[in-house]
Amino acid sequence: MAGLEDLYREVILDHYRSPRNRGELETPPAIMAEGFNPLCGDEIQVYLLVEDGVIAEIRIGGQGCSISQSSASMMSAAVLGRTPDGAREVLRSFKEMMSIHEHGLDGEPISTDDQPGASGLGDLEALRGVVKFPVRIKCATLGWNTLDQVLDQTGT
Amino acid sequence: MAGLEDLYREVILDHYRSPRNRGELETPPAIMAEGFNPLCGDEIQVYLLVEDGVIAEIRIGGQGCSISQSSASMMSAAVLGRTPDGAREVLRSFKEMMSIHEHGLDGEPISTDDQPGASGLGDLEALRGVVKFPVRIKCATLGWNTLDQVLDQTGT
Amino acid sequence: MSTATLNVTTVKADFPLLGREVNGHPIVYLDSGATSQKPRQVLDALDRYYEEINANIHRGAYLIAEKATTAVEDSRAALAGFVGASAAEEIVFTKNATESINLVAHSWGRTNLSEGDVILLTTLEHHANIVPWQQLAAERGVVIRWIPLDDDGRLDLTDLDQLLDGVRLVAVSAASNVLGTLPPVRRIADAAHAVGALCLVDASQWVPHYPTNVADWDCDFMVFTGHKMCGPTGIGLLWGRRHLLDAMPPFMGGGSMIQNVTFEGFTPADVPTRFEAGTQPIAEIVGLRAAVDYLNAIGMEAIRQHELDLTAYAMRTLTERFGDDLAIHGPHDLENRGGTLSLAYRGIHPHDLSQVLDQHGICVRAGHHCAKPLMKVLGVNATARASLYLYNDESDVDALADGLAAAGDFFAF
Amino acid sequence: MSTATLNVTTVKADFPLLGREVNGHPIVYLDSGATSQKPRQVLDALDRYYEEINANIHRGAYLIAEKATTAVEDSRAALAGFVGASAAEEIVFTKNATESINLVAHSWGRTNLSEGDVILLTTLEHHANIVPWQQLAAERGVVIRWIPLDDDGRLDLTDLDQLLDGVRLVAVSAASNVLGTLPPVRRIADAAHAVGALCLVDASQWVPHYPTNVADWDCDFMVFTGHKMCGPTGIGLLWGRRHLLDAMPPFMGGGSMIQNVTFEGFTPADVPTRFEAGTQPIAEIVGLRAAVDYLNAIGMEAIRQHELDLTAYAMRTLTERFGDDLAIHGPHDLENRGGTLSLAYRGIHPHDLSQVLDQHGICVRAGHHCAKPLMKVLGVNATARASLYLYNDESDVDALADGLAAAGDFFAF
Ligand SMILES: Cc1ncc(COP(=O)(O)O)c(C=O)c1O
Ligand SMILES: Cc1ncc(COP(=O)(O)O)c(C=O)c1O
Repeated sequence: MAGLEDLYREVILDHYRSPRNRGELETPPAIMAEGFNPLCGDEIQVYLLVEDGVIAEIRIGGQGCSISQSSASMMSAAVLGRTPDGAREVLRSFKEMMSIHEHGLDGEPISTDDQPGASGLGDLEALRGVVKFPVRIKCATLGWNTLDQVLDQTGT
Repeated sequence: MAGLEDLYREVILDHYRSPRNRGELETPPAIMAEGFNPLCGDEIQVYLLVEDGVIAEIRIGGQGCSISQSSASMMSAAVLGRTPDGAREVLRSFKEMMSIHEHGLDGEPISTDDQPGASGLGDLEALRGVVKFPVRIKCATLGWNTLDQVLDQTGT
Repeated sequence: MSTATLNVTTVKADFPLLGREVNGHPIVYLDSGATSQKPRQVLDALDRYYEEINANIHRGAYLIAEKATTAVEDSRAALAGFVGASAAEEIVFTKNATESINLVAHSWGRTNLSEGDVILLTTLEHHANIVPWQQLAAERGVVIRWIPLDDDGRLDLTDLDQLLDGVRLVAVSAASNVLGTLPPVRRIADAAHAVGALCLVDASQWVPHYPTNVADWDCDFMVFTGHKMCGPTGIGLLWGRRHLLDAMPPFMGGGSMIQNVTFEGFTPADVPTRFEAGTQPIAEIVGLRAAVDYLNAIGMEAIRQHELDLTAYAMRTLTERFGDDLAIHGPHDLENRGGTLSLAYRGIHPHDLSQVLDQHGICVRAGHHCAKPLMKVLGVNATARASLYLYNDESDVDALADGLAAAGDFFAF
Repeated sequence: MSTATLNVTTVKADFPLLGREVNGHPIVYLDSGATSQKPRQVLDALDRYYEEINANIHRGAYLIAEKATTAVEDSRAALAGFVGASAAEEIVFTKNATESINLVAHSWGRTNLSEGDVILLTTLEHHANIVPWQQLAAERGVVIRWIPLDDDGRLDLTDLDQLLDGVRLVAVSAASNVLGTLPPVRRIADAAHAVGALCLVDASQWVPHYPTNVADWDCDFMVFTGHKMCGPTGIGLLWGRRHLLDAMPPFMGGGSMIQNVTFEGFTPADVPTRFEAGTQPIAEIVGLRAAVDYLNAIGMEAIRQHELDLTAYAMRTLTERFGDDLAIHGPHDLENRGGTLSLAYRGIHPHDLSQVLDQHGICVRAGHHCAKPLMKVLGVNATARASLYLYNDESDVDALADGLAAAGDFFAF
């Protein structure tokens, strides 16, 4: 049985309590996308300012649960200063970590603790436990899917 | 358990083998209505010629099973020579005999052998057994419902 | 109908799932607003149907087909009786309340409404009673207007007369799935009729909990769903006044709903068959009848009283224990609300709250409850909702309170 | 997938209803074309769902809601695999095949078709694949054209090229529910694509009996129904190519199918959720998955072979025993037909025939089988139809033959 501590790692609660890069940016020059978790009503805005080919500023707006908020906060820290392509790479690694590749016969996800492809994510590794709570995966990926949308607007 | 002999009384088979008043009438002067049993595809036409306030001629067309055909045949014999109102009265008695007033808890119709209100129907009494076969009630009433429609056209 | 009080220990024992454990704790099921649990009696009826009389209905002359047909029509009659319909033919089976409303929007709506006609909804409707009308609005230029709420989460009917100007249909919930609010349906139906409008009642959250009588409401359409009233999934209902149904074209086309089909076109069947295209959810119709029999045996009055008592206990317990740390959305007077308790607790996000409660075996729902416009008015994205039903008792409420306290400790920062 | 041959004694024992008596005789169920019987494995899956994990899906953060959600999505994946879909997202759950076709007619049809566009049907379609298109024709001025039959009850494709002129959609059954005919679906889909039309396959009578692969058919939409393939009532399916589904607007509106709802309007969710409004037939989706597991464990190839052998036996037995007194409608070569046998016997009306057979415990269906245009072409109002499935054996065929002989005696005049 997966316990609460698998989900709510200390670093997650820390980002929830003290979210990084919270706020808005003026559009334009910044670009923005909005994402919804249609299941629970959470919503998020991701603002990006790309200058000289790198993400010079990023801000997160909206409301959500501890998982969606902390995941977005970590995301903002992880992509700040990267090129759009570099950000896409982080995105890919993160989504890989979040994807459930197989289910056990009784509908329980197979433990993904020793799953490959999720290295080099730093703090984000703390979100690995979320895959044991399938309903919360959508919370964890909300900010990232929204980042994906806003990256599409960079045209690169 | 209701047996086949409850359904297929001799007089029914007789009307099925030798249907009375089978055929068509020219419209006008006759009037006609067509009925469908949407469940099994049976169809029937009832032609009426009303002269001097009475049903002077009646003809039955269409195709159907032994129950729908014999019931229509008996119906034609029972209303020929009556006024439209007189025909409606026979219709009412017949429909009363055919209606299932109650069901047992297991979905079996309660025996209706000693049900009141179905006297004076002559040959038609033979159709009483049909109520034990609820699916066939629609067969037995097809011609009668069509008669009802064509009577509506008499304007009386 | 029994007038005895409900024996909740006996009732609980009828529900196999309620005897189970979750995450090492006996399950405390407080999400009947989403779907109810099913008594053994309903599961047995499903099994018996499949094992003894399973056959396609209205189609076979053989005995089990006849029995299946009779079982379906008996269910229709039982449901007509359960909601006070004047005839079984006014009962149309659907797959859920959502399909029922879509049926009315497509069949009645697209036939009778055109550009500029107004549909009046309330701010507390479920998406099922919003989106079908928004689809119609986008397609036909129909206008949607909203009855607002007062600060207590009751409908604010002050401006009802102005709101009714140009209205052709008022669609209102008999009970809110978020706030527990019980709008004054009869008053709204009367006001609708006074301006020549029809009134549709979404009774999805009402029928499971209260005696229902469409004649008392004097409404024109009424919908509900089987899975919230101890019935199986996959079955819903539309009741409509006979003369309205008679005048409506079919919604979906297919087998059974026809009188005749030729290469040139089709003639629809009479009601209710006209609206029941294709093979019906036969087992589910039979199961729903078993649910009605189950509820009737306990008595809807007894169920109502039990829930009233339990709601009072819950509101008292939670308020006494948590004071200002906890807010219960919606009306606080028990006359105006049912046992649906949307909670806000110490700023903990409902999703996180429900996650911690789950670790204690407590099932509550977190989210927008398919009522996003209402969430907007409440100024929240989500609530944590505990909803009570006939099988809940004071120990369930106590477990909820303990779970909330534990969540408070966990997220205390 | 097992390649072993089917052991019909073992299989029969899985179906509780087939062990019962009707009218004092062991039941001989020959109406699987109308609906199949259900194996114990499927009934157990339903019970387990209701007793262990019943909860509303996509909505709760608690464990049983999560398990129910997973069970539904696992079923979607299993069904995708069962029919050769390239992704689970291409599977839309409905309540029956009829709703699936109506969904396409409303969502794709009303978006893409306008006056003068042609829909090509075949003469042997079920009403489910006729009436939704006739509704569209009446509403939008779309034209319906028909592929005729040859004298053996196969599609006559001689003039297919001319028939395809102006066609936007070809909708064809993979197997006829009356004649057993198996139209050349791939050939028709190719021809449709050659003129830029789409191809919808009604596989309601195919999927239960043969291995299914939408990629082999290269069709664009495919529908079928759960209750004919050992699954529960109340569940059907639509498969569609992802890019087509992506471009289609919602059909019914309500909970779940949205991304956002405001007072002003709604944004639909992604596929397949976009098409799944309201509480889904959750238990039925789980039950259908159990049916798929059951069929897979036996093996669709083994089922096909068993039915082929049994159909050959039936046609031989009936022809040898009754000679010219009995006619079997439809193709007589076993490559072109399945085990659906529509019979005409000594001029006895099908309804009367089925009544006599019922007295011997034999269930066959009498009527137009929701294919009135086809009946017109056959020049009859009705047929008596015996349809075979995996649990039938030679003794069932022998009982049918004896029953026919008895009916002949009874009506001999
Ligand atoms: C060929 C065919 N198509 C469609 C259907 C409709 O299936 P349902 O009634 O389950 O929607 C049937 C069966 O009734 C059928 O045989
Ligand atoms: C008030 C209300 N209306 C309608 C519905 C829709 O019911 P269903 O999802 O069964 O169609 C629900 C429940 O989900 C509800 O609470």
